[in-house]
Amino acid sequence: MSVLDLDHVFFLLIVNIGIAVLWGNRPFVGKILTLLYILEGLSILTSYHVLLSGAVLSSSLTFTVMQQTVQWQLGVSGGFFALITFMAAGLATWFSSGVWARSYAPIRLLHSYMALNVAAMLLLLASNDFLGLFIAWELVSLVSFLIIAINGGRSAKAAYSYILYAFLGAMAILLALIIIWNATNSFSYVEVRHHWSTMSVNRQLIVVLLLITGFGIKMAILPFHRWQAPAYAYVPAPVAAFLGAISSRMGLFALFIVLLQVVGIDVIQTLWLPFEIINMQTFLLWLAALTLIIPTFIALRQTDARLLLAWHGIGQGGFMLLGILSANALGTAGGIMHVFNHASYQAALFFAVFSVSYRTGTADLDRLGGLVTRMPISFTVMLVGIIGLAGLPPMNGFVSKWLIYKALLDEGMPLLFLAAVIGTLGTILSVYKLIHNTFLGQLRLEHENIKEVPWSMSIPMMILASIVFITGYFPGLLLESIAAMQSTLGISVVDYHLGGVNTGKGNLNMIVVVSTMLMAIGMGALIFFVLGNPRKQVTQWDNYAGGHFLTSDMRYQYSHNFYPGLMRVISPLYRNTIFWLESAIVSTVQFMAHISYALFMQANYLLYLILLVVISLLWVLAV
Amino acid sequence: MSGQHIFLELILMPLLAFMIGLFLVLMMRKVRARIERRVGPPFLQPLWDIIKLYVKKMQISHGVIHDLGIIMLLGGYITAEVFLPVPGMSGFTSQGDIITLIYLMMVPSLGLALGVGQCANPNGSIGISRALTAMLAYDIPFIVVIAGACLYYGTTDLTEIIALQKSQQWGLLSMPILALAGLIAIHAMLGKEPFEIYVAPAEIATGPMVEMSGKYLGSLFVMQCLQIYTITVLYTSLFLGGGYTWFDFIPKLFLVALLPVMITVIFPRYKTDDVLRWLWKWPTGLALLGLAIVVLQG
Amino acid sequence: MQDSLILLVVLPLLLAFLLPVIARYLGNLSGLTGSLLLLFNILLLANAWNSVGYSPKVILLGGFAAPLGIVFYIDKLNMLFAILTTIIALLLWPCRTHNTDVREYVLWLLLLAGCYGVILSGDLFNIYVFYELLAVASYGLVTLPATGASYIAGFRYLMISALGSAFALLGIALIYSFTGSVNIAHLAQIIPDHLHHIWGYSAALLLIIGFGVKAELFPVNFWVAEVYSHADKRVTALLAGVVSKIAVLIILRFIILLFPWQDIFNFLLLLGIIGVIVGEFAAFYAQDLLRLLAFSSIAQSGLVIIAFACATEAGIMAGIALAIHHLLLKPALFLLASHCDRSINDLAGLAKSSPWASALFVILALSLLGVPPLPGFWAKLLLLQSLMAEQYLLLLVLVLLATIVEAAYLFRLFMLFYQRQEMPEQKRITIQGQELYPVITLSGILLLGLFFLPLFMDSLREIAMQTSNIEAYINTVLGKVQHIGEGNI
Amino acid sequence: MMIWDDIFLEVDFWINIVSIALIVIGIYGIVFSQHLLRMVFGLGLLEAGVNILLVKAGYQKEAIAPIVTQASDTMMSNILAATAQMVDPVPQAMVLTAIVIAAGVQALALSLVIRIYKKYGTLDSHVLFLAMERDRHLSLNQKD
Amino acid sequence: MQRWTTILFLTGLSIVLFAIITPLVLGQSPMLVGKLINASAVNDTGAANLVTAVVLAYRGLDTLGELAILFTAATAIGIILGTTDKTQTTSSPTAGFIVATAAKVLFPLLLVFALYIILHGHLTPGGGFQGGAVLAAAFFLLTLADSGNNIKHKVTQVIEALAGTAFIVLGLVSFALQGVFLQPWLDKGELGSLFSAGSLPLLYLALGLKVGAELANLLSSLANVEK
Repeated sequence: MSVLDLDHVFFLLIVNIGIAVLWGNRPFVGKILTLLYILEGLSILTSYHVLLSGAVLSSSLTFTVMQQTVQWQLGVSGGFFALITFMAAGLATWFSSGVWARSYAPIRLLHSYMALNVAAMLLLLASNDFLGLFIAWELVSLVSFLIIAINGGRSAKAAYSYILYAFLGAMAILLALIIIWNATNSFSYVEVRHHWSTMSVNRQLIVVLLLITGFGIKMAILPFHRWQAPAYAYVPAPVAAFLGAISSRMGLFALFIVLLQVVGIDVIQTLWLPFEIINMQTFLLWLAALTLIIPTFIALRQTDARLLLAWHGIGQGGFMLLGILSANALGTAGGIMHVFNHASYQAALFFAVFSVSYRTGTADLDRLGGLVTRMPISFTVMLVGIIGLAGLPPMNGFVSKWLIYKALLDEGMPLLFLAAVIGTLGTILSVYKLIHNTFLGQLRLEHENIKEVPWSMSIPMMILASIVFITGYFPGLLLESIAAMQSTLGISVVDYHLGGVNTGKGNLNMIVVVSTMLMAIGMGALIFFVLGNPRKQVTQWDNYAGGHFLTSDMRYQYSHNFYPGLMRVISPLYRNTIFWLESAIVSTVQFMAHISYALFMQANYLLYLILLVVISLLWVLAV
Repeated sequence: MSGQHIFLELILMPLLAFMIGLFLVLMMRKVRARIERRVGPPFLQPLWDIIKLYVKKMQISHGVIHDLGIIMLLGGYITAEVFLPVPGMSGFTSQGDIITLIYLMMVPSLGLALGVGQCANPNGSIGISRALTAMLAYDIPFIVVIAGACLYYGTTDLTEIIALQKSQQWGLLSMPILALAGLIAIHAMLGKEPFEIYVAPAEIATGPMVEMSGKYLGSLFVMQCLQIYTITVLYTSLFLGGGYTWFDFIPKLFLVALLPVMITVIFPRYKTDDVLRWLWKWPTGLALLGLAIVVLQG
Repeated sequence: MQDSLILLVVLPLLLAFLLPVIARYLGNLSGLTGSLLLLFNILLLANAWNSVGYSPKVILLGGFAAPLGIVFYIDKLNMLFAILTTIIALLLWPCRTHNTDVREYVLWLLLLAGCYGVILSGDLFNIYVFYELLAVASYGLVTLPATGASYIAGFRYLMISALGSAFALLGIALIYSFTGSVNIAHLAQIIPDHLHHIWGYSAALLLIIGFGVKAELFPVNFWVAEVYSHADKRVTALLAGVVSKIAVLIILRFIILLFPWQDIFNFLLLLGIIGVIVGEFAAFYAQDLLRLLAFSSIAQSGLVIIAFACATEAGIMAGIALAIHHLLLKPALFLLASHCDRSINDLAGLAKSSPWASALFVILALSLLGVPPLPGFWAKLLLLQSLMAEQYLLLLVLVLLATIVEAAYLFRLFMLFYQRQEMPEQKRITIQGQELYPVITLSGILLLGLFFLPLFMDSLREIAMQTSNIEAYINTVLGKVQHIGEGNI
Repeated sequence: MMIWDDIFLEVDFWINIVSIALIVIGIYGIVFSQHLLRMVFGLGLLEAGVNILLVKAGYQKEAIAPIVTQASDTMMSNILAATAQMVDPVPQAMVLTAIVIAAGVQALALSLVIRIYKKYGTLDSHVLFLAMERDRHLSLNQKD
Repeated sequence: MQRWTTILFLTGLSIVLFAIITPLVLGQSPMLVGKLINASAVNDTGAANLVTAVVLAYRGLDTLGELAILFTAATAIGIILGTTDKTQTTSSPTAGFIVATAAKVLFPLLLVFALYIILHGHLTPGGGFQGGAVLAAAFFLLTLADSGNNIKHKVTQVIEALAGTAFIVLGLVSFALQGVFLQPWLDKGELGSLFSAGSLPLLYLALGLKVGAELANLLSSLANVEK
């Protein structure tokens, strides 16, 4: 097929929206939409080789205003993120197209909002200058407000707090835009990068800080992370998967483009925060490290599976930022790759959790257990997902984590390396708690006759799990486009091969590692099954219980307060200062609102007029 | 390296690891007995224990995942063996570095956790939560030690580290504090006395082993041998210059395994909270101090 | 020929004088005559617009040369505002129901004549007279609903506005006693350099506060909340949309031509920013929709004042853009809001009972907020750029913070509209179709403007250049006669 | 003509005093009074004070009223000489308009006061303000 | 305490105003435009009373605006007080015998005096506004005398409308003839005679009638407000 330019994709998206809005609640429409998303993904894939060679998919969507030509075209980085978006959207719609659709009333709203979201995100990914970026950014935040508020009630409140944070971010970006416009009076990236040094140093600092706050809010970087967990947890299954996978990565994409392409990592290294304590890059890296650690250990305490995963989404976001800002070929490659990896296993995990709650009706970890015998496919998907999320070898999560660790060590930042590992260990603990409380342990009485989720829901899960494994086995597939991305951005390129990376000082070849693992597990299985006598299957009540006889009515399961020792040691650290900060701001706003309203509701308001006249005249006399 | 040469090493390395592991376990039990003024087990006792467990008639399994967990357990360490630098055999050391090794060592603990989880015995789950908390506890100082070492050597590839130590001086001499902290961390990783809450025989009723019997328990013993071997080889290659020939490699391993045993004998068991607090206080402090020295040396 | 533009002012007056008498014979045609007149005005303005071309024109009233007689100054900015006023008045023209008193049409016509007079006049005292005509007509219109509350609101409005006019008159007296002339162009030659002392400043302050009452300047806009929530919806729409923008236009003329001093700009900036902040926060607290919109219009006109107060060409362009956007948008919002005149939490589930009206309300509110693709964003972008050019960083930040508060209360409204649970049947509000026509046309104009954005921006820049060009103003009005009779100032 | 000058200054001083007194009393009447009627009277005084100042702006020393009286000789020259002595007519025209505006506004205010009194029976501005708010509240809630 | 703040405030205000007003010494204000008008008023408009020249010729639009304001005030009051039907008006007590007879005697005199002021507006001080006020006073005297025969609102409204339109039509005619609105047309006649100063007296006549009718209407509606 000839090289498709962006207009075809935009056209398909509009068709998407049209179908979703008009016939959203028809039974077959889910499948058509999935096909459309996959078609869009394929159309980008076919012309992907063009992108890899650094060319650009141009579109006819341009307009000039105030001597600024705003043009939309898709570069390789946009293409990479677009692929992830289409993958996530396609599989999410596939998940919701089958039997699940009947269990969810406002399915038409869901499909149309999903289509709108994908369209807005593609617009953002294809934006080519600050003005286009800002327009698309506002659209994305508005449309994700819609999709978050879809369930009403609790998720409506979460959506309201989200949109306030989003507007705070948008205003920060707008201020940065205006300051840039004042210095370079142009919005195009090339021009801004060219004129960047004309700005005074502390103005540069302000602009970078504003941009980070603006984009960081969408990525839920530490001080602004409170909105994301409830927003991504209390939404229906496909939306949670879609949002968890890609929505908050839009902030990362924007930050990635702005910080690396426009501002340039060297500028960030030379920018010093006031009083010369710490330079901007280290400040950001530590912010990212904290964003990795704190949400992960908050996730540890969650009892609702969806919230646990949502908090992990925030944590992994910090990890990606850590990678991208490490100013090292491996680090940036790891950061971007982690976006893909996280998208794949986060979506898989959300699907698994929601398929459990679809069958059992609840996602509360204290009321589940022992479902492995009833829902084997969901278990395998969740197993693959948690190995990916924890970043253990066979899965793709390990590769991006390895890259980022190697970068941190090579750049000589051992403490950051330690912080990252603490984050990962926390992930392993909380992830085991997730799989143990849902699938392992005693099966409850009421879940006796639970069946596996229908095929329409389990196939997308399995596809995702296989993607996680395959990209883990052959990371070269991703590294190829990442290297192309690094070259377009003008940052140092990682030298990769199909199996992984070989730097001078310690390299990684996943093909070897994974094949040896498979071989070793084969040997282990050989030893285990061949030697020794045949095994005898035993029911869950035939357990050692210190002499008691286990009966089905007694709940013999340990899942609540899973890590008591750890919790006793670190519970003093949970002081949720950010929560108090947030409610303090809200109460001051309400107080000021009350005052200014009372100011107007005055019986004798002429007094103010006269006071003003006298004061201003006195001021005039004083001048 | 021709294909069958690789294949030979793939088979030989784990076997060697298992044998050396057996002798290390034997040595530990012998030394412990001697200190407690008793004779100690005969020469091949650990091997016989494993064989006894494997040939048991009643092999009770609690489900597919229970078996899969054990297989993952063995597989994890067998893969780790292949990546360890052993004199004479290079194996796949060039394809994966120390970070890969650390993660490969986490795979078995996850496998064990899954297996135990499937046994649906809350005591097992409590044991696993203690094991994972302990893992969190000892991994942090260990990571700091590794960070310090890698920073000092400038590379994360084990064969290069060994070559560097051959040309310069042993890691032990150049980074004494880090080596000490590493030793304590290894002590905890081996699950020896003060930190053996999750594998202690007395805690068997509440530990992960509660539902393990027969060849499941046997595989755990195999895992223990492989674990000791892996950890000691890792430590030697980092701080004791690795093995140039088998004759200086084996004594180093026994030396590294000997020190923790000396300490374990005289200590009671910590509770999980104290394991956490102690390991996060002293070894981590030492390791950070060593790291600071390495960083300052530039 | 553009001299005919004087008919803009005269014909409505003529019709107003005749209407009470001829209404009996016309019967229900009287409503129609008003709209016919407006259509004629549009034609008048249209052919005047292209004949004005680039150089502004002057109409001599009574045929006397500039400083002696009264002069009408026709330039692109005045024409633009005149056309917009006519369009809005045409859309908001009160439809004739059984009990509308014909005198209501008279008051509307007089208000319209006042608006045209104020826009076009180039003479200080003449502006005051037409401003007063505007004011008295608006007093009459405010008390139309004949409810007790509207009388009190009308009275308080009358009081504050009369006080303002008295100050304006005092200002004019001061200026006249110093300069001896009331023609703006003539004053523009004298005041900037001769009156740059405290008496010049106090005259400027008095005039700005006097005319600030209608422009919803901060301390003098207390009447806004009461009047807009008690008056008739079409009158509120007209007052909020058109009249406040015309008053701001006068203040713009003053600070560009008569008092181009930085202290005055700072004074206006201060009042403007306080107005914006207090307006936004009060709107956040407001309990019912009309009062909320009233406070948001205070904030919006605060923004316009800020834009004009940084008196660069970019500032004027931003101010005009904001004024036009608000002028088209606020009447539509008021018309929509007037049907759901309930306390806010009674509006829950409005989207279910009248989906089109709430969808329109959402789109217009988003444009008010300045969400990118909608025209509001471009106006706000211009404002921010002009503020940045003047290095008023604090102002910039405060404006953005005010936008966040605005987003807070608007989205709280949207959440209420699109709430899931059903409202009890009898509390349901439905907005009939024919009420929506003016709203639909207004939002149509707004969204259509989006497509011609580049064209619109260039013509705006051209208008701003023409407005900020003072020499052109003086030369066209006074002809080539320089400094008539210096006088001993 | 010394006497004329200091008498003249005397008159100027007294005019200032009267006009400022009127303005201040007017403002006091409007702002500080609670009685609606007193506010309207205050407005009247204020307007009067401002009008005085406006007229004062037009007066010239030793000038005569701007009416050409020697209608008999129509010789242009001495008419010009006569007008040169005249006072500035423009402020007088402006004051004429200002007075009528003030009259119109006050009449409107008075009619509003009558209507308010008919409806609420009181003219206390605080009570009326609360009554307005109460009506607003009532109209908001009971409208079905 | 409240007393002290008001006094303090008032003294502050008066000091401020005083500081602003003092430099405007009586008589020294520059007559920039005034001199020109004085010089050219007579031969421009032919009116003896220069103020009338300014009111009607030079600043004719102000007067038109002024007229409109009065008309708006009257209509607004009409709406507010709503005295369309006189049935429920309160019958204020009939004034005493002296006032009734005096009213009958004075009414014609007042009428003549008012018409004199209006017609001689361009010659002697006075004019449309002042004459109109006297006219209104004359009619109001009648209502004061006995509230019974009230001014017939129909008639006054018609006069009002016609006078207003006359004023504008005069302006429009000059617009039609010379292309400029409200320009004094008709020959100026010789200075000082009754029929001089072109269209000014006609304008003043229309103005006077309108103001008279309006004020009369206004006063009567204020006087007998419905119950």
